[in-house]
Amino acid sequence: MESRLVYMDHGATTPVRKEVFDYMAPFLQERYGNPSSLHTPGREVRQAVEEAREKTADALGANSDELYITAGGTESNNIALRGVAKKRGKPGHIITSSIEHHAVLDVCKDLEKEGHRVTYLPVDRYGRVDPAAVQDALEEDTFIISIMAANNEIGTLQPVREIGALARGKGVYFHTDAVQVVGQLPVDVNELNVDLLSLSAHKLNGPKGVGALYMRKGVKIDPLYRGGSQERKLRPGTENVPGIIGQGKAIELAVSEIPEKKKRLEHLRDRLIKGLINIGEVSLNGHPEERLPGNVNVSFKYIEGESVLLSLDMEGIAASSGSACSSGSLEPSHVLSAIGLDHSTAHGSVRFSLGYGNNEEDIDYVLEKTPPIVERLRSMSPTYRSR
Amino acid sequence: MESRLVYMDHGATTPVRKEVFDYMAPFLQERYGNPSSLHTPGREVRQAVEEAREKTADALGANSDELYITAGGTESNNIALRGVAKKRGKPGHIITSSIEHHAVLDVCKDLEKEGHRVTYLPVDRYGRVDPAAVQDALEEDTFIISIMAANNEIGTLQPVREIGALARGKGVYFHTDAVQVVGQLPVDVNELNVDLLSLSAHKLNGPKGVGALYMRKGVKIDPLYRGGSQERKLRPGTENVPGIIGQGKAIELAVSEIPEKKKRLEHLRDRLIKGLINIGEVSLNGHPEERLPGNVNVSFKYIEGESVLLSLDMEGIAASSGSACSSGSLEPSHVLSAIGLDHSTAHGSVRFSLGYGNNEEDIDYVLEKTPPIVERLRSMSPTYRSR
Amino acid sequence: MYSEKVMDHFTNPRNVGELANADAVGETGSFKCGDTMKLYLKVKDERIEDIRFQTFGCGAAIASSSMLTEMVKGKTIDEAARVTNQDVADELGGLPPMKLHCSNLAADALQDAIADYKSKQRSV
Amino acid sequence: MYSEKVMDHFTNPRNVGELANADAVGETGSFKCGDTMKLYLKVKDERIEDIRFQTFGCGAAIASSSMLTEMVKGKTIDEAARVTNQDVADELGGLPPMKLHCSNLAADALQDAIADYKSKQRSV
Ligand SMILES: Cc1ncc(COP(=O)(O)O)c(C=O)c1O
Ligand SMILES: Cc1ncc(COP(=O)(O)O)c(C=O)c1O
Repeated sequence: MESRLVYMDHGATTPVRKEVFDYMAPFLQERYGNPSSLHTPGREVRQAVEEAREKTADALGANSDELYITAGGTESNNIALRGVAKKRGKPGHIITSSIEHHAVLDVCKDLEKEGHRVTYLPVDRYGRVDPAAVQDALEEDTFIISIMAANNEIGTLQPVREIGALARGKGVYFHTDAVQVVGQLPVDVNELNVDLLSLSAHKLNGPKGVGALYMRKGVKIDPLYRGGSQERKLRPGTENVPGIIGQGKAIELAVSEIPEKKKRLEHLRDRLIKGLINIGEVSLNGHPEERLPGNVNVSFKYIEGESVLLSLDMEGIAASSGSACSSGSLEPSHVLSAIGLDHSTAHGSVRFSLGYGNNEEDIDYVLEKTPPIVERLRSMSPTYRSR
Repeated sequence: MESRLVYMDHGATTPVRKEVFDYMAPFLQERYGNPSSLHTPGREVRQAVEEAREKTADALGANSDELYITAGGTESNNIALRGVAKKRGKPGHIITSSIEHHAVLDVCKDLEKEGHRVTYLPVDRYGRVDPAAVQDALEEDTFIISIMAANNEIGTLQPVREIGALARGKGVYFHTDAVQVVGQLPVDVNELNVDLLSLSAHKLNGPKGVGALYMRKGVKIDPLYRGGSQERKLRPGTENVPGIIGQGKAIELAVSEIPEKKKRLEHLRDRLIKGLINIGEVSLNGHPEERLPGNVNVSFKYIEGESVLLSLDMEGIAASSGSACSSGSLEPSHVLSAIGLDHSTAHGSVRFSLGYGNNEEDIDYVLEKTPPIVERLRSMSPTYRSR
Repeated sequence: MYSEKVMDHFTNPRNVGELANADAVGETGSFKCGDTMKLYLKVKDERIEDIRFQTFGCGAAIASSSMLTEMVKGKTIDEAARVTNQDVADELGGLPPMKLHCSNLAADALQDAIADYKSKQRSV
Repeated sequence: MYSEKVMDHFTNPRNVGELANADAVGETGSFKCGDTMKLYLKVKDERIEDIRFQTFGCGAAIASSSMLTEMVKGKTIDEAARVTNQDVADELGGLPPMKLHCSNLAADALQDAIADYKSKQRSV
């Protein structure tokens, strides 16, 4: 049997592009110096690290001294929120949304335990936060607003610019988890009035285990870790040099290709959505237009996501699901609940996230293989009555 | 001019071995799945990650469910100390030494600010902590003892086993920063009575940006970061898969070669020490026998370390120094101060740390190039009078 | 994640569907993850002559349902009543820990069906 | 880290050594990092005819010393007195920030030497 792989889980992680691998490989081989070392092998690596930092900053319209390397999106989010709260030193108020990634949401829950108050803003049925609700939620001691740029499950884009302007007007820090957006859509921290921004390399065809935190000059923050003086002491520890180099290259490539890629992915995405809806009793989750170029999230009525995934996997199609059964936790996705899906519709959700390398044939293939899978599972379902 | 590189800064970082690079490279290429994903590309990567965890645990005589992946030694130390303190929830007493790495020392200083009390034990002139002093320092509410297995600057080994036994007897957690020791000397967490242990891959010919924290089953700890459920929630975030794979391979190789390597490096080390001392007015820092197989640390009287390093670098020799001038801070090394060196002797310290790839010719070369450098710098020094 | 046996029962489930003239029907669901199962029994001389299931759920849920039907088909009601969810999991060659508590409910559905059967017997 | 000019002065320092019959000697040191410098002047008609230095310190310290001696050799005492540490750093094509405050002290040593010279003049 020919083994075909149609990878449609780019929201979970992405392949490292060949150009990126080739670019970082020397730093896993002959260019092994420690960038903090004084000698030539160290100094040469330092220079490469700083070039990569510059590339990463450039991609956001930021200065390179506003860019801190981290070990990924989770760490960036943790440093941003906890670091600002730690520096503040006294309890205050935080505004976020109910559909953030756990790396924001669960940090906020932790901060509540430490005495802070958190408003988790609701979203509409498309998953959008209303900027007016942000405005209304502001309190005397609100010190940070954290709203993601796009949701990882349903792909909905948030009105970041409006929220940024509002935060700026009030002198409140604005953090955005842009892990799903950087490299997919243009991001400029100045246009968006963002003070802190998280990104992660492995979501944009860079390596896993490296990310960055943009922090506008003047933002007051305390480091969470102590140790050496790397990353101007905000994130001490010997630098993940190959990761940093790979991230710089990946982001440079990704950002340069946005216009072409956006058009291409949106086309594939809309074809896939249309084809899946055609199966019948399939509904789109998230916003029909204001969504990530590569994100398709649908609910198949009467059946459960994990069993769809397993069946797709047997055909060589890699996707993911917000179903409880597939998440490692037992609860259905908080995002799908927040947009008002009932338990069983949430249960039947499947995300196909498109990216680098996907093409028309992949869409054809998925649209050929999915209907019989859905049909088979529905035929086993106690809730389904075929007409 | 022929450009020769004699790398003797393995204490700062090490080259990734070819076997390790080859082993991890596929995970930067075709094996890019997210180990948390349900599909085949994800599941296959999960399996490889768990195998690497097992290798890493095996190297310490630990179970793989006691092994948590981190982004390096700094993170391991921070999680160990802060995590245990956080879980405890109320102020208490910590025992550590005055020659720990900053990733322990500065965390302790931070914890003092949060209300904990810390005893920084002194060391003798060789840099050894006296187990009896640990015993004497114990207080009613001592909850953790953190003593490094070997010092990174002067290479002195600590009586970890004795301290471990003592901690075990008192029911106090014992953490050891073994970043410099794992892969160099045998480490068995059970024999040593260690409850928590930090290691870092890039010190043992693995990749930068990945490390591990061993934590004995039953140790009560709170995570510092929140997010996904990776690393059983102790360290959430998409796994640095290539790093983890590389770390597993590197540690497996390093540990299997310890007997041969120890003998080889000790021989080279002792030759180098003897040759350097022969220059005259050169003194060894650290313990003459109880030291890391690859560590040579000497003070050149009348001259300053950074200028020695620069001169060595021009000859293609990469080393490091505890001199203030080379450290990025302005103070001389706290380690050299703690062993009682006066300011100017500390200032003249140079560390040659041997490792993978170093051979007799390297020692010959260093012993040929160093004396004229020392002579030249001394001839410029206001404190030197040649006899 | 899943054993080969689980994947086999997921891919080729045995005894799937409804029984038009069932003597008893059992149903159960997991509050935790939302899986639901339905079992249909045909009983003759206190023996399970035929059995069918319908399941809304993940791979483990479907495989457990299928496995259970194989295990109890031909058994007496009393014998079948002794089959536990753990037995089903064991017979499948084990299940991932988290699935043990949410998707492995087929034996509960069977208990429910047996209760239905007994209550119908009494009311006859 | 260091500019080419710094490395040149570090590798081939000018005017290194002592002056046996110096008219003035200056010395300075950094409390912060421990660098020390010594300067020897030979003065004729209020002009620095010859100058030598000795330095215990890092690359920047040695290069700064060497650079300073080149800058002030042949200058009058009054002209030389106006040279600052910043001038030395500029002439070297810049120094790493942290080195500006610890290893770039040659002009201070010169001030000390000039004071020594003047006090000797007075006492003559
Ligand atoms: C929106 C969002 N935030 C944060 C993260 C966490 O990033 P990482 O896995 O690199 O820690 C992810 C991906 O997992 C994400 O999609
Ligand atoms: C003893 C010791 N502890 C901790 C560390 C920190 O490790 P890492 O640089 O991997 O964060 C190092 C090395 O820098 C070390 O030598």
